Amino acid sequence: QEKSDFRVAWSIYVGWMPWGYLEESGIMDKWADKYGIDVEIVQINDYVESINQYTAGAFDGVSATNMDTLSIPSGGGVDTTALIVGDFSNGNDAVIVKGDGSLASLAGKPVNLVELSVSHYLLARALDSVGLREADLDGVINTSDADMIAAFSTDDVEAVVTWNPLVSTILEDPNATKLFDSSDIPGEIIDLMVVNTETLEANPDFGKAMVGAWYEVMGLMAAGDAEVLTAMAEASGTDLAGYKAQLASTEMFYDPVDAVSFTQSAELPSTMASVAEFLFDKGILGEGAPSADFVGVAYPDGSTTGDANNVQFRFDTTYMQMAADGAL
Amino acid sequence: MSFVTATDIFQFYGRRPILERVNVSVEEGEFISIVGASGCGKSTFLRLLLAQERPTRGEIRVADAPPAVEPGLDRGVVFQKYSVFPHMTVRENIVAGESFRSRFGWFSGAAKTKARKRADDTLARIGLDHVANQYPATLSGGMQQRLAIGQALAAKPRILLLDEPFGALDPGTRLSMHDFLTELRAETGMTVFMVTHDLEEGFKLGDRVLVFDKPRWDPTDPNAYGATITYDFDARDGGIPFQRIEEDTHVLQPA
Amino acid sequence: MSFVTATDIFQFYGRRPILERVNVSVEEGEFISIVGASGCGKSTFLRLLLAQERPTRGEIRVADAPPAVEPGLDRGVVFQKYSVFPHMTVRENIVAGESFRSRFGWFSGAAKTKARKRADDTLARIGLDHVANQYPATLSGGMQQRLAIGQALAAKPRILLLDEPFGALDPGTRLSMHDFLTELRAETGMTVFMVTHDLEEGFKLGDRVLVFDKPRWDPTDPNAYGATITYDFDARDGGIPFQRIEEDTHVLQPA
Amino acid sequence: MRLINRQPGVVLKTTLVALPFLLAFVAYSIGSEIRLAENPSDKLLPAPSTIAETAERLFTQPDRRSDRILLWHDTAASLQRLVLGVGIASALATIIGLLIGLLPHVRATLAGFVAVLSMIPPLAVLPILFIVFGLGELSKVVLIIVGILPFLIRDLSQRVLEIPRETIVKAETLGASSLVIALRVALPQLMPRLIQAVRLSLGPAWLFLIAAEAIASEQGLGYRIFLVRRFLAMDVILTYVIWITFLAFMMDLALRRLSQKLFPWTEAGL
Amino acid sequence: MRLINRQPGVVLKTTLVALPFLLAFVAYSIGSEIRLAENPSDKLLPAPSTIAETAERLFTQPDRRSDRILLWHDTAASLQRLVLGVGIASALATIIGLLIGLLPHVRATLAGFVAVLSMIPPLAVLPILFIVFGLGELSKVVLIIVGILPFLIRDLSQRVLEIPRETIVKAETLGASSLVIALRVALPQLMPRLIQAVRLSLGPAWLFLIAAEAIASEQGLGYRIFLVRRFLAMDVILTYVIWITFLAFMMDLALRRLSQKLFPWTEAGL
Ligand SMILES: Nc1ncnc2c1ncn2[C@@H]1O[C@H](COP(=O)(O)OP(=O)(O)OP(=O)(O)O)[C@@H](O)[C@H]1O
Ligand SMILES: Nc1ncnc2c1ncn2[C@@H]1O[C@H](COP(=O)(O)OP(=O)(O)OP(=O)(O)O)[C@@H](O)[C@H]1O
Ligand SMILES: [Mg+2]
Ligand SMILES: [Mg+2]
Repeated sequence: QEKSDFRVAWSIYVGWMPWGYLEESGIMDKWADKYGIDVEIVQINDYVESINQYTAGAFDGVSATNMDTLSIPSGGGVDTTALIVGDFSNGNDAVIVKGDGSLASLAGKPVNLVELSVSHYLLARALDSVGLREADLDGVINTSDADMIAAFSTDDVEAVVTWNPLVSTILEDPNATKLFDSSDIPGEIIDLMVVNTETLEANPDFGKAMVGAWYEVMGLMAAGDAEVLTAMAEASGTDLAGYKAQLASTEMFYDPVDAVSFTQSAELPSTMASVAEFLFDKGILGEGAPSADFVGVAYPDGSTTGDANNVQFRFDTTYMQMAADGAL
Repeated sequence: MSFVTATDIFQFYGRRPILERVNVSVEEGEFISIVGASGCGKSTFLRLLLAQERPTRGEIRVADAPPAVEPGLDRGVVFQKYSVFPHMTVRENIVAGESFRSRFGWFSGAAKTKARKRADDTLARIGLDHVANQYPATLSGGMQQRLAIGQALAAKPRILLLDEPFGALDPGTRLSMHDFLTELRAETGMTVFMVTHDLEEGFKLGDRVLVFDKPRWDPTDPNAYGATITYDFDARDGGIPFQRIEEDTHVLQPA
Repeated sequence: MSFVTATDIFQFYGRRPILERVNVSVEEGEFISIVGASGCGKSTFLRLLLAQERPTRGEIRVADAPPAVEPGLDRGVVFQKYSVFPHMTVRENIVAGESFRSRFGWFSGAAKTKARKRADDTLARIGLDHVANQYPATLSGGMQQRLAIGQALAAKPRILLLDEPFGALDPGTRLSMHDFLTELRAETGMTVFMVTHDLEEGFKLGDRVLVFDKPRWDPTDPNAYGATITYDFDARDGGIPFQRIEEDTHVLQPA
Repeated sequence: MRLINRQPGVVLKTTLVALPFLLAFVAYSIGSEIRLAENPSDKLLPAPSTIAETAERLFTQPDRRSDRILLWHDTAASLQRLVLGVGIASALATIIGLLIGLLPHVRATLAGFVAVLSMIPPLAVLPILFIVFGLGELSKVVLIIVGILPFLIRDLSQRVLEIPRETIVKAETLGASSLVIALRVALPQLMPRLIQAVRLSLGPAWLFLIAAEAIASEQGLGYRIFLVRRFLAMDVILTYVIWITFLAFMMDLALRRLSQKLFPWTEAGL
Repeated sequence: MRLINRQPGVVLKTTLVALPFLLAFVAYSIGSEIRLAENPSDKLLPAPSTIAETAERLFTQPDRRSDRILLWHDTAASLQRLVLGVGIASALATIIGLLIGLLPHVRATLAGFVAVLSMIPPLAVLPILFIVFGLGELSKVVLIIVGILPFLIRDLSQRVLEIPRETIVKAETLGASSLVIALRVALPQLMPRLIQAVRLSLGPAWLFLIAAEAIASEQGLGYRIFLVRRFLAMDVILTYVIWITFLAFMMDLALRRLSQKLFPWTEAGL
């Protein structure tokens, strides 16, 4: 149904920092006014909680990864559209051990990570690459991201999988060795702004305002605007240099054209299929899920993976294309 | 007709009989002392008179009205302990005797001023005017009981029930409380029931002394039977019968 | 020399005097009753005798030994309440009278068997053998106090201190406790100090009756002065002086 | 008749007891119904029947991945931590409580310190605990101990102080040493209060257990709840919450029974 | 002389009181020293001097980005939530406690339900609370209320039941209605116990506040601790922990004073 007030949630992560800046700088308001609507951008400390809240209907959109979107809102029957494909992790997520070692040496070791998160997925892919399985480890230990750094400094912990800015902090420890990171599986961990499909269909202006505002900031970032970047750096608890270092391992789509072409690429469906397989394997798609194909994902060209009769996750380049065309 | 009549009262707690077939009638203005061994049911009988509990069988009528179902304005009571409100000053305690029957238990404006005035009169009469603004906890036991009686009387009940009112007091204080109670009673002419452990006290103050005891006794199970009124003395001759009963009942047998 | 001597005892709590210049000496085997108004310091004096507290000034000596600094085996005590261990059965309470002086407070093996045997004898003597395995809470007040006295005696103290031991009992039970105590005392010939509220009881049981009272009295500040021994009666003639003192002291004045 | 004097009859009483549970159930069912009507695969308020199915599955069917019935493993892991934590805390609190309550020197030393310690919010010092005690079982047990020990010590030392001075003086006149007084007079009288105090601290103990398991763990009831939060499996969360509530309730009941059984002298009245 | 009878003198006593604080400080300093000697940039146990500097900075210097002194803002935000939560819970508990304690019908209806509710670990239902009450201020206040209300209700209704029946019967004989008994007899006697109960539940209230702020918040003491926990900024965490402890201690003290001030009749003895 049509409405004029929208709320979207975001949480602190390199590629999502623009959302905070959008709200603070008034750029979002500017774009919302242009379309005669109101958009409130709310920061949530706890990433999972923000997605849960979106799924429960408290928000119209949320910043999330492709994997969590598939498992939580889409798996929960909330038809969700990826409005903005912001970036993919290109080194921001990493498998780190204490001392020297290789992926193969992880066998028989416990690994601390946020279970069922993209870290878990990264670990699964890393193990795949050397022919190991999770069962070959001495278990994975669910560890809150808030305590990952503290955890790494205890003797119990031998290996962790986590994301930035924690990765860079942990790697400051001379004893820490990075074994594998998301640059080894480029394009598989994708950071999105997803919105409720129904809401978007009923309110195209909402999509236009969001995308317009986003790419205005992207333009500023691409130009290396120090003021903008510093604001984002401080909001994420680091300094300009630290933030730039994080951006270096993030493949930001500053230009909507890049985002569109990435979204339309042939790799995306196979990535999503492998993510779905992972989720199904972990039982995250719900015990009722008969197979990994339980939830359908639709792509810009109209093709789908998974159950075509149960499409709950849509990659839609319409709005990004408008930005690319300068039609906003 | 008598003022208070108890007819065939039985009281059980669970399956245990406490009182059995208690019958008594009392004229208006009589002072009834109740004595008996510890645990024989004196307080229970008082609770029945108060309508705090209803008897398992039988009924108690006051002035031929239907049996009361709960305590009310017509019956005043003073217990051995906890008889005044600890959170109110002495004066407030007396005012409560009048104000509690109002909608919210508060007086305000002129009613308040008047009630305080009357309370101060009462306090002067019971000799507590010098501590009107103190809290009960700062008073001696005797003063607290005097306050409790004053408070009960402020509500102008038709019957006053006293459960060992002086049980926790010094012998000296006790004697002065006897005088106090005798005076008050002469003034108001109220019907009084007083439970006491002290036979002497019972005979000194009472017009009649009711002795509660078990008429039947099962040595293997002391709780098999309840108590009833075994003696009903006329004590108006000033306590002389005291010596006479001492041998007859086992009120005074070692526990 | 006397057995117990208290010399020039002063006791202050903070700046408030409770006892002033108390002097008394007692022969071995005497039964001393202590009476006085509520709050005048009787229990305080007993605590000093017990060495639970040390006097602000003056000293108390027993058998010319240096003043004790804490309660010990030579002084037994029975309070009005809490005088037995609630978590032990009646028999264990008596055994405790002997076993507590051992390293861990426990007897085992033969010592245990013997102590239980002796405890059963004691229980038989004090008439509690039928409840040996019950806990104190299931006993009547009189039985509890009998147990407390039996326990105190099991430790064979040289002095027995009683603080209103029968204060919470029925008149009937009280009388039987008097007999019990008189008997026990005849057997052991112990020195006894007993605080009581009941003048009659004091004179009935005591060889001497000490009356504590304030010799000076400041009407504006009742706490300005402490109490001392104002009368020291010889009561061996069986309580007759009772009537004589009633007028002389203000022990019995209304509180 | 005044409301305060009106007693419900047996039938009415039973109805009244059941009423709020029923109302809560009905309210939930309706809420669930409404949401499910909108979105049949809504996970937020699963239908009671779904919860029942999930519960049955959780209680009886082994996990596909590990071939173990996870709920029982979680329960065993959590209970072990809880019992260890509460047990150690109780033992420590009893000893320290006795010392504080009985010995003036110890009281002077520790009473103020414990009062200040009890004000520190344990969740805030979690990172320190992790570093000092590692991430293993130990740290979870320690968090429980740190969480409830100050309260237990304060409560128990207070109880020791409340033991009637008369009993202690009596023991002294029977020749008891400080040790005997502690062991034979104070300790036995403290035990019923200990059970009481443990009952009171079980709530916080569960809380700290769940908090610790949420932060770093491989199994446990709190771990599972926070894990499945990742895919909003409310049917699992609710089953676990009901199960934890049931466990907590049974523990409380067991302790109450135990106290009645072990310490007849506290209950027996004339 | 037995240990239990040995009293420390005034000087010794003061020393003993200070001793454990001193020891804790020295132990920390040594630990910090050792770690810093090994790795001068160790963040875990910052030197006391570093903490002092950080504390000074936090208390006095405005944040560059927002130009506000964050610590004061965090304190204001947290205290507001805490006071609201505890205040509302107390008010509700007083009313419900009075009803349960005085009216047999309400007692039958609610006593069991509240007992079961009090067994639910609030942290486990945190996700549910967030979903039902959203992530705003409301949810934090609600978590505090949900966390402490069952305890408060149980405690206060118990206290109402403990009011000597004699006082209530006396009020009845003075013609008091149920309402008057509740307002003029039970309520005033409940107030000191309420303060007592609030003091006891302040600890859990802080806990729930910190837990709630950790998950969704933009300011607040718990929020800041969890935010900087990601970077292991122990100097900030410790400053905040000490500050929270101090606040909790002062609140406790204030409540105790308040109780003595407001209810002289509970203290005054003959
Ligand atoms: N509410 C009750 N439920 C069960 N038993 C009760 C109840 N109230 C009193 N009793 C029992 O009834 C008996 C009589 O009690 P009551 O208080 O009437 O005795 P009493 O004569 O007043 O004794 P005392 O002189 O000690 O005050 C006692 O054995 C007591 O245990
Ligand atoms: N530890 C104490 N600290 C301060 N004051 C005390 C202490 N113990 C007793 N008092 C006060 O000392 C006075 C005497 O108390 P004590 O108990 O000796 O009186 P008592 O004669 O035994 O009275 P009662 O007949 O009521 O037992 C009382 O006013 C009491 O308030
Ligand atoms: Mg009675
Ligand atoms: Mg005394």
